[in-house]
Amino acid sequence: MDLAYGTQYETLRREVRQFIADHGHLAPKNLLEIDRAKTRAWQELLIQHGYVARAVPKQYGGYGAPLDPLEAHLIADEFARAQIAPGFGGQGIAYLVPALLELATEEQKKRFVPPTLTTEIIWCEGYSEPNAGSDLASLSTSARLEGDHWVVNGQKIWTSTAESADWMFCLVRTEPDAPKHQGLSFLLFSMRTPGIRVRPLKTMTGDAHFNEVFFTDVRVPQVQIVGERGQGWLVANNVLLHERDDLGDPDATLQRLNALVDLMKKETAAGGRIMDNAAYRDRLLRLQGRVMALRYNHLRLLSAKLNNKDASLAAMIVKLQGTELRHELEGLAVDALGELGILYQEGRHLRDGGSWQTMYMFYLGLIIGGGTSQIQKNIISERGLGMPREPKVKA
Amino acid sequence: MDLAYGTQYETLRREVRQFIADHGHLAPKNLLEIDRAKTRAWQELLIQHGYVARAVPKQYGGYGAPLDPLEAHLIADEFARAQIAPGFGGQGIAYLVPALLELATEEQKKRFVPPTLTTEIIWCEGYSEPNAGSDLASLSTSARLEGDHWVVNGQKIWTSTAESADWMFCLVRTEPDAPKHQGLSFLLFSMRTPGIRVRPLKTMTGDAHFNEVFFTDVRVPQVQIVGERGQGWLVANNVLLHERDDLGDPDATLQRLNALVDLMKKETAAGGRIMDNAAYRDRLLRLQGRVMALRYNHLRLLSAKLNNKDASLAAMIVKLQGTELRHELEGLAVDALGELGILYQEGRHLRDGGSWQTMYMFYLGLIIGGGTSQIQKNIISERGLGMPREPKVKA
Amino acid sequence: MEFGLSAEQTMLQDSVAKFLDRTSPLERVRRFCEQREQRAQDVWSGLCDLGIPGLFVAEEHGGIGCSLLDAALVAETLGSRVAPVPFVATAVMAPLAIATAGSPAQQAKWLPALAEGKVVVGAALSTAASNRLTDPVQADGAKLRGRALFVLDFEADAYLVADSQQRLYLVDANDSGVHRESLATIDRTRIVGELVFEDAAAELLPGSNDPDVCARVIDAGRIVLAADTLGAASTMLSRAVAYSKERVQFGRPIGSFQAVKHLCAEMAAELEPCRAMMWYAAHAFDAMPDETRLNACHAKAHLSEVGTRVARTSTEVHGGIGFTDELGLHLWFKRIGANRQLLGGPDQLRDEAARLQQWV
Amino acid sequence: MEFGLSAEQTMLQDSVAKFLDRTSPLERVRRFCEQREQRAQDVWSGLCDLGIPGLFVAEEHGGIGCSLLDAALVAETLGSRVAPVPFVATAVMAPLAIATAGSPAQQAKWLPALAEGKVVVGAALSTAASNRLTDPVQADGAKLRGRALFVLDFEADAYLVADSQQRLYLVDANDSGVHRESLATIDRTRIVGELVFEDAAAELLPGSNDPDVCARVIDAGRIVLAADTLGAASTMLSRAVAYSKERVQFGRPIGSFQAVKHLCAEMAAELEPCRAMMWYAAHAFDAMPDETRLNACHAKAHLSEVGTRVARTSTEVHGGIGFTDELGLHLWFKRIGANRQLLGGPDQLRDEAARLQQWV
Repeated sequence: MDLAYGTQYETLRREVRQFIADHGHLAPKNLLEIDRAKTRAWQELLIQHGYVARAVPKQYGGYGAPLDPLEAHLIADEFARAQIAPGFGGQGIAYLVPALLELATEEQKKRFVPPTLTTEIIWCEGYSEPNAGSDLASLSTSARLEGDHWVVNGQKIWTSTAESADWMFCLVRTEPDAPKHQGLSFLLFSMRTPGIRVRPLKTMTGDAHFNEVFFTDVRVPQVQIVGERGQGWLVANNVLLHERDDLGDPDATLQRLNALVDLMKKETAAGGRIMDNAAYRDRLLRLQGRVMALRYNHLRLLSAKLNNKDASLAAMIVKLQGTELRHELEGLAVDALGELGILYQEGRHLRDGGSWQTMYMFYLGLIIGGGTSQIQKNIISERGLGMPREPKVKA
Repeated sequence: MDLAYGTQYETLRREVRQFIADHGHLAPKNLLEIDRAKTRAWQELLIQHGYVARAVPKQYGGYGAPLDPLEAHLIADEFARAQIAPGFGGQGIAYLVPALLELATEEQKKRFVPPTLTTEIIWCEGYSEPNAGSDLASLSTSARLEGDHWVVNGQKIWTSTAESADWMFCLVRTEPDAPKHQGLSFLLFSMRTPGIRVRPLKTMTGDAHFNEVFFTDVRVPQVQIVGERGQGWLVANNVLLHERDDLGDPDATLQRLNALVDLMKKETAAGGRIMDNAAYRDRLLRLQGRVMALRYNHLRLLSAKLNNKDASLAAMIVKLQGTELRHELEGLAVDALGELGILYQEGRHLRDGGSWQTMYMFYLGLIIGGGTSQIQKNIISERGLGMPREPKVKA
Repeated sequence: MEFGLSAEQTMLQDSVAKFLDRTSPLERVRRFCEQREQRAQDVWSGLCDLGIPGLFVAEEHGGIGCSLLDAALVAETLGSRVAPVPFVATAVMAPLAIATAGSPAQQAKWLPALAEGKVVVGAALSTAASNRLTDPVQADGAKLRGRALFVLDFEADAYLVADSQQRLYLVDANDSGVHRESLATIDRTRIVGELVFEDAAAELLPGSNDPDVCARVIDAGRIVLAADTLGAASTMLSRAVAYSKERVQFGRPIGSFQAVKHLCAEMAAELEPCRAMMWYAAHAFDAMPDETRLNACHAKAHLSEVGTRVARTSTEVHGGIGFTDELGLHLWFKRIGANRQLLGGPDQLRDEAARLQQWV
Repeated sequence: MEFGLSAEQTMLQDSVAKFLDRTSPLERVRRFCEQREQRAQDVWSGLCDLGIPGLFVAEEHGGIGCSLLDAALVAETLGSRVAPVPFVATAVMAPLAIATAGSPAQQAKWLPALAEGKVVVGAALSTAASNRLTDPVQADGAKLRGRALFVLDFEADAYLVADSQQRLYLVDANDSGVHRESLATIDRTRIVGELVFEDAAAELLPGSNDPDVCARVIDAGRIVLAADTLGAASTMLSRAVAYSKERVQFGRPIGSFQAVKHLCAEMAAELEPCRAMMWYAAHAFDAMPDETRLNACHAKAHLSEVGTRVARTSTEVHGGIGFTDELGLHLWFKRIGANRQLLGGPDQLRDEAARLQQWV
């Protein structure tokens, strides 16, 4: 046990702090803002200093340092502390680039990795379909080869940022006759390609966090396939691997817990502070215990990554536990607010901008999205505990 | 809506009260006591007055009144109120007799029903086996016909009162080659028959609530089969039907809730009454709400029976909800007692004879026994909500 | 002895259900929500033709003279269709208050108009019903000052108002001393709002000097909101079951997976006893006054907890699409969420139940 | 930076596990429980040979000088095997108290004997650790009066006793002023008891005039009991998984039914983070004193809640046989149940955590 980072890292930390002091003012205030030029300039500055794409080889536009998760963690930590935009992440940089570096051709790496790192290309992910959610491998969006182009037809759903992204990495069926996992291929194409229509998908929170994307005879140059025909499932899983590897940010939950503590000290019922009601307080403390356990679990995972130890079970439970915990945490705040908890979006009496209700619903969405809790429990029991898979059913 | 019973019933109520006043002193204090003669005398007196076997035809030793669940409810209610033994129930009278009246031959009814009602014959049930629990129909205890006797070999488990019972009604496999549900037969035999060995099964509470029963070449006269060969599953289900029909006693749960209220007023922590701790109190009130809901649900079921209305879904959930509620209720008491809650069976500091811990564990047993919660949920979803059965798996 | 619904009661629910399915299908409710209509006039006048506003008004005053149970059964049906109409205040709380505490003149003036649905009266009782809100309504003779929040059936011609003494008043919505502002909540199917009184002219309901009157009005409101939740939650359960039978993944309807089956079984196991609980609470109000308050608190608290779990679980069974606006499922989710907090959240109600039993 | 176990720590757990599997299998534990043995001498002396009693004693006093984390890891292993031996008091709380608050003479007298396991010291801190018990221990000079309940490692040669000022004393078990009575609890694998002091001769640990000493001793005890629960619960989970793979119903191992799989997944999902939580709490005790108390409260409270659910769910997965004595599963169930309440139940600990943070 040694929770100290060690001098090498403390040096890096000082460098990062100095960098933020010197250049922090250049950071875009809001990563969703349209100012792509500013975002890109900031991104390139960060790559120069190795605070983005730190472990991506130089020849592909990265910083070229050896992979060190603790360095990455520490850098993110410092930017968060200073509340400075840590540079653009997104599915392209976070999940696609590592997969491309492993599986793409030299030409593809040279063509796609550098502009992705600089945010010249922003990506969206085309996996799920209306009839292929939990059962992703049954997807039916088709691509047939016509001359030297793939012709794509079908529909994707749950595509976040589809409206703003430049390119999509997309899982399509190219071998209709092969078994479902062997019939897929992994294509890259520009969202400007003719035949693509994007329809925003409004959620219960009232915002459109997702989109549907429709393809009608979308022509994709044959060379824009990653891996061989029929290897799409392998490529997609490699991407998902890095997606799952992204353990999320337990500090966000801690910040919410602290905000809830403040709320319960500020708000009153029957003349007393909510915090002085032992029933609410006990619910708060139960949540605090779970928040602490998940934070330490996260620390364990980071350390395991660092020291190449296996902590796969500890990793598998993060999504299931983390989303459920947030949903309950936001729900306690709504109860603590009583009638005020149902106020929404606007109005004089609204507390914290209505964020408690919004997040209460949003996290129900996250409990479902990215592998429902039921799928998570299948994975935990089968891969984590080695329990038998569902037996094949008679056709 | 009319929660009044009506004059006819109030008359009956007065009669019962008068009877209890006149004869209550004759009631055995403890139904488990060995004094069979006293139990039998009391039973016969109750039958005479129609307080036991009220709806069983006279020619089979019953009272011969028309079936009226409300009368039965009211009679039970009055005996409970007076804390007078309501007469001997048990699996024979409660579940077997109705099945015999429906499915047995005239000879069998004449032979078995009267002595069962008088407690001359006390029955135990031989259904479950070590490898046939949730999947009862896969049971393997065999009976092969040799001359005019069935020869029974095998083992049963979870047989309550096996050590004290006179006879067993037993589900055995007589047609090994038939499909599993069609290969069973329903036999009746004396527990004194040579070749029967009873082994008590100790549970986590420390008591032996159950037994294992072993059969070695147990010879049962051929005529002691109910229904035809291979019809055992039908007979057994008829018995189970009456068993499920037995909705249990919600008053017992209410009495426990009231005892818990007293406990929380009496016991103290940090100088104050447990009841004054809002965290415990809120848990108590949540339980009270659920107790009330289940009581009203029970009232609805009684009324539905009375007025031949369908309330099958409301009936299917009783076992699942009732056992879970009791387990949690007893568990709250253990927490309310803190360290004192782990005291067990004896000692000066023991509260309420340690009944909270005992019942906490015992109700975990009931959550499992008589169809686990998982089986209950299958039944509710399939029969109650019409959801598809598990598809057959490939052999 | 019968603890169940009569044929008439079942018919009443059916007729309202049929009417709503015809006149207020999902698209109609959506339009009401999205266009921020103040009154779904077509739905409302249809309900008036059915006599719903007068259900709980005595026949002598032009109503039908039904029981609170009947009203609760209608509320259950309205909840099951997330009907975008006023009900709890104008059809239950106001008539009850005026009938029990109003002068003959007040009864003659208000009850027939309420029964016809010509007049809608909102309920501004937060000063008495909520333990959280500040700036209570204070009476100074026939003038009111203060604030009422979460006024039910807010788009109204007049309001039933409680002051800090639990006395009840009727206030004209157009009085110059009344400042109205509707409140944006998660539930767009019903409109709640805020009233600020600055020397608003108010007519006292004389009988309401007995604080029990105000308490009974709140009991009735809580039972009716519990019934609304029962209806909404029952719909969410049945929609989850139906969806799980259609939706195919891994080559089978997801409703054949044990995980999904058990989620639905758990919803049913929790929700089904709530039906009897709602019946009992409403019947207690009608026939067993001593039992009313405790049952009203517990019925609303317990149904809020169960309803919340059902709303979440049903959404989960629907998967991603349940989280979107596509099926409109969230309208039920949010109605349950609003009912949970209005007229007192479950924690407050359990606390009241404890005090009623002198446990504290 | 490393937040995980060292090779030495894994080896320590393995060696204790191997020893217990050999010397203290289920039948041995059963014999201890059923015959009400006072000391499982064979198991205890084996642990002494491994140096376990001296694990947490400094080398200068003949111990191994390990950290609390090491001790907690051993407790986890003892819990995983429901080992019928004293540990939390004699191997952790007493050495800690004497090392931090004892005079040089007291340290020289007690620590080597404790380290060897020649002397066993129980912990009688209920006056300081429990918020429920009456008749607190009062000191009058070098004499103690009053009652200590739920004394840990009760079969002992001496006791560490806290008085109402949180001062700590050592009392000889055979002192004429000490009346001992063991208490029958659900957990027969460890012996707790009651001490009544009537002018019992006691030697004060001088450093314990600082009440923080007593508090640290209780922190350590709570962390170690949490670790014991972690071990017991982990065993119940792995046994449920193993049983579900063997047990065949409906022609398949029950572990292939989604309902059973999800019960096991839920156990794992709740239990796995508890491992890191226990590590952190123990490491905080060793290296981050400011964080110790809050983490000790939460680690024991949270592990008690999770452990209770795992104990119930594992029993459920085992079906009827899990409820019987046949597999001995209930020994783990009861050990978890006892740990839950000893040195403060989860509700009390959460309340302490709230006060530590000045939330009340």
